[in-house]
Amino acid sequence: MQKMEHLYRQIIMDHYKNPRHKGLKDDSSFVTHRHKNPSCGDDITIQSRVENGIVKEIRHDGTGCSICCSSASVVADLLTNKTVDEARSLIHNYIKMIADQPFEQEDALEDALAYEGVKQFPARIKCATIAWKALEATLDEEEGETVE
Amino acid sequence: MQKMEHLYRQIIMDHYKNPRHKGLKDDSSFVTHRHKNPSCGDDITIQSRVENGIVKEIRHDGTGCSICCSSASVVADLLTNKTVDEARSLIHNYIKMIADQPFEQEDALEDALAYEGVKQFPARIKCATIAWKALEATLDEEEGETVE
Amino acid sequence: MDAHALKNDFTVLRNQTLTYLDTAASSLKPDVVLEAMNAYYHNNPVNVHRGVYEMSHVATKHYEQARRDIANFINADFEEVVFTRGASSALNLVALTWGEQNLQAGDEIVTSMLEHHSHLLPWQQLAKRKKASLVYVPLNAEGRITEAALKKVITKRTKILTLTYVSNTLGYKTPLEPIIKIAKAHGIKTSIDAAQAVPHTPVDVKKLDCDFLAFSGHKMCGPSGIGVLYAKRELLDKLDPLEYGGDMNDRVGLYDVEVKRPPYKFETGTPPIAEAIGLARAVQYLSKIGLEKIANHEHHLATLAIAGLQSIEGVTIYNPTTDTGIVNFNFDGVHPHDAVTVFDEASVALRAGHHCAQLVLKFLEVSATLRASFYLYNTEEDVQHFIKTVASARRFFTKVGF
Amino acid sequence: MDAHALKNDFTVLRNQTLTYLDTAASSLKPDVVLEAMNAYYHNNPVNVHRGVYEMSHVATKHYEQARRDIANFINADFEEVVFTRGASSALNLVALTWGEQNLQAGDEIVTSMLEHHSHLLPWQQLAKRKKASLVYVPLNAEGRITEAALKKVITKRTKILTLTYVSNTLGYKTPLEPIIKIAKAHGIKTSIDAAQAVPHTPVDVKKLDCDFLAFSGHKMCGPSGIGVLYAKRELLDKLDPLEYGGDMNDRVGLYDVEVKRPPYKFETGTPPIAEAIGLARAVQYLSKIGLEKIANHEHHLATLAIAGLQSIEGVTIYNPTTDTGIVNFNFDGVHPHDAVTVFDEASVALRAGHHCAQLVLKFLEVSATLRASFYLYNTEEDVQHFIKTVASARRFFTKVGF
Ligand SMILES: Cc1ncc(COP(=O)(O)O)c(C=O)c1O
Ligand SMILES: Cc1ncc(COP(=O)(O)O)c(C=O)c1O
Repeated sequence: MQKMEHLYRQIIMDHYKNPRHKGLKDDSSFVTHRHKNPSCGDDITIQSRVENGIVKEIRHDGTGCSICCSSASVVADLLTNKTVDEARSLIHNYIKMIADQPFEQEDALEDALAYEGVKQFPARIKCATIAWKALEATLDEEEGETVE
Repeated sequence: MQKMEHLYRQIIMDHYKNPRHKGLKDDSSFVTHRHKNPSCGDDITIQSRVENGIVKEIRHDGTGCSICCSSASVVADLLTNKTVDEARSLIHNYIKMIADQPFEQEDALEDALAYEGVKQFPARIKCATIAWKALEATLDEEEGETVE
Repeated sequence: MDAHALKNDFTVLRNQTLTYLDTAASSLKPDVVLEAMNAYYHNNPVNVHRGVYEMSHVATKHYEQARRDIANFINADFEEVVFTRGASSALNLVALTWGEQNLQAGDEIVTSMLEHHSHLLPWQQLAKRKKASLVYVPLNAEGRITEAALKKVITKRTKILTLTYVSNTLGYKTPLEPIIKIAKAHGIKTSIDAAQAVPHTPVDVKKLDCDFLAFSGHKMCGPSGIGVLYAKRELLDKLDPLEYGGDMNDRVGLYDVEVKRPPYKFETGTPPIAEAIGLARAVQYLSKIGLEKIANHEHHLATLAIAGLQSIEGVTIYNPTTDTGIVNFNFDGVHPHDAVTVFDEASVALRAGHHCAQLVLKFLEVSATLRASFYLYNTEEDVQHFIKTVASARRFFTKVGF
Repeated sequence: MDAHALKNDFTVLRNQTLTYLDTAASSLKPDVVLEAMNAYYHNNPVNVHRGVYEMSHVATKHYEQARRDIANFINADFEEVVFTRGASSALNLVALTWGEQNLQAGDEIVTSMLEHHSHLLPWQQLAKRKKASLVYVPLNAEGRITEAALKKVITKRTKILTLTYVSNTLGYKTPLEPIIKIAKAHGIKTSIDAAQAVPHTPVDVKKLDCDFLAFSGHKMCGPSGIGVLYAKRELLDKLDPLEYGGDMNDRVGLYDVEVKRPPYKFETGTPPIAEAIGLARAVQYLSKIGLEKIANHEHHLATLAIAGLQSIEGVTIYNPTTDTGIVNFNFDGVHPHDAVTVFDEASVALRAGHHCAQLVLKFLEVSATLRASFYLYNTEEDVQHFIKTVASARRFFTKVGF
């Protein structure tokens, strides 16, 4: 069960049980993206509000496993008040970490480092990245990039 | 080429080149059945006219290989003026011969015996039996049996 | 039947430590099935119906013999077995042919919340297109389809019952024989999803007297890429095909076509040759063991598993009275995906999610569940290992704070 | 490329004396393709998309990697590759989705007499249902589709061109690039039957700029039971699916459904998992040899064969200018089925009949022909043996009195 304990770290369980920034806003200054993991039913909606290149607020809601739901809380916590560029950079590094590739900014990932254990569970990578990718999609849309 | 020569016997080639009883009749006292071999395009129509339990006349027409076309001529020749019961019995024995099973009435099969070589060519069995089966279908219909 | 010995028939079970409890999603395949397919590929890997040369003749003979064997397996006639891509495709074919050609606005289609999406959605969408009504037979408290409930929803406008034989989520067996009798008495057609029945229990389409019935190869020790639609001959005769093309016609004109007789009329193009041969070998494998025995064995294991689960606190079982080898449960307060990873670590393959039957979960009022499904290659030791894993998972979840 | 060496990749060619000249019906399959499928069945023979356990994750990865490889092979995007039962099913899917959803009475569908039944009949039947017109582009004297002829049949009401890339009967390559340019300029969609192109020549869907394109696994060293529909992403986005069911939806309600994005939206049910993996391995095999080389090799052999046939009296060749490895001919006065048996005795597998393209034979004014088709595993010795057999067959037929 050691590998399992590495997966279900206290930080993760804490964000799962007591999610921060939870609940969506009915406010048009937010950009909203909903992402689903079709193979299992994880279903996460992320909202971000960017002002002058700074991510001022992030909200989330949805259903899914502990890894998926907690990571929405973690990413919201971490990226609030970061510049869009910093946010993107952290997202990329986080995704690399989960995919077991070399990554940077270890310290800057803070609580998100707790998810390093996911790399040992390839079947759970989607759970750990769905909220992050949904957030990235909101940033893409903010910046007017083409969005699927 | 010995096996081949056994297949293309002179009798067969003769019936192929000079078919007897060829050409359909537009006469409602005939029962007509058309059979096709979907894998190759053999397409044979057989007509029979039965009176008082006797096969009085058989006609045929169609397109196909030499084995298929000649056997329509042979079966028409052989079964004309036989009783329906004799005809059925000959058909069954012929089909058994082609399928390389024990069969009876060797002598009674007359020219049709020339098709014994077909049993060495399983892929051609359908060619050699399609006319016979179409004829059988007309007899079935004469006798009011359920017909597909 | 000796499940321990049967395990040896499967390479994956010989080579790996694996407690495979996800047969309801897809069964493992015995070596003999793979050998039968390899024999086709190695000895006469050519097309069927098309060639008059010997090798093609042999391939055609094997392919059509496969159809004969599969027809016999469910007591159908040769002409009544149409090969499809899978059960989903077969079930869609019924809606897209019989449904399209026979239903009208105002007609009623009776279905149930137990249906797999592949049996529900084709009729749901057809109902929309035709402005017909989709009527759900109410499930009883346990979640079962009953004869009594069915009688209540049938009206003069009911044209077809579209029901599952065995629920892939709750493992209940629908009492089809009396239900189909009622349908017949009212001139109502019946489409049966037997994807979870044919692999696990003797199915006799003549005795059932259903009009349509579908199943998949890969859930019954057969290969992927093939399924079967059974339909009564007189229906196949009358229906127009959905797909047109090579091998399903007798004659092609510039503006018209003559189609072949069933089953060929519904099978355009090169068929799943190796797959049909593999499925026929699977059918032979299952028949030799005996479907009654398989059914009893699975149900015995499921009963043991349920008793084991009941002895552990903090676990909810959704189908304690399962009729088959399917057991559905959850750890209280734990999302099934979190649970499944713990099982994975113990080499227990379980299914977590909605099992392509979201309406069942709506009925149960949960968003996802865990499913263990037992088959001929599972043993009592598998059940013990499963229960032990449940117990230690429960302790782990409590410890980390779920 | 060394065809002699390649022969060794095929068990059936190692074990038997066989001059296999029926690739246009179905190709032989190299051992590596069977091994790839067996590896799936032996190592992780489980369902995809459904399981969150490791084994299912691996199966899903292999399956989706297969799609990626096949997409790359034709320069398509991942989302643009829909797996089907075969080319016939893929071609029907275009008519049954795009055609059903877009055509109206009075619209014109342009097709040709060179089409395989699987590309002709879906549109012929659709035209009937929709009261649209089916318009045949006139073939030139050789039997080819030309740009000039095409320009003449296009009108304001033309909505789609449904053309074969390579004729399976005459081996002609349609000049698609200019033709599709014309179609685009007129806002006309294009459906391309590439069942005889993708296995034999480099195909780049982006460069072609076609809207739909279909092919089969079993004709390109892959398994039976799988085909591919390529379609432009924006079309797939807009089209409603034909089949509904498991795995193609995001959310299911009692009376409505949200479908997934392409390609999944068009793939309900358990997919042909082993078959996709096998086809990807075939694609890798073909790519390694090189499609240009395969095309040149085949055409070289066909050219030799035609020269050989021309030297024998009493033989008619229908496509002396073939662009590919397909040669079509007859013995004068001899039905092709009689001929094919002589070849069979010499272990030469040839196709006799109408090749699922009866309109081509109508054009040629014959009822059936013989077809030899060459592929990567055929050698000049095969051609020599073929020609020798033709010569002795001719003597035999004359002798027995044909
Ligand atoms: C040109 C062409 N199109 C379509 C098909 C149909 O392919 P399949 O039989 O694999 O569905 C074939 C093969 O027979 C073909 O040659
Ligand atoms: C009850 C039921 N019906 C239909 C299906 C669909 O079968 P397939 O995915 O093989 O098309 C399944 C399998 O998932 C099933 O369990």
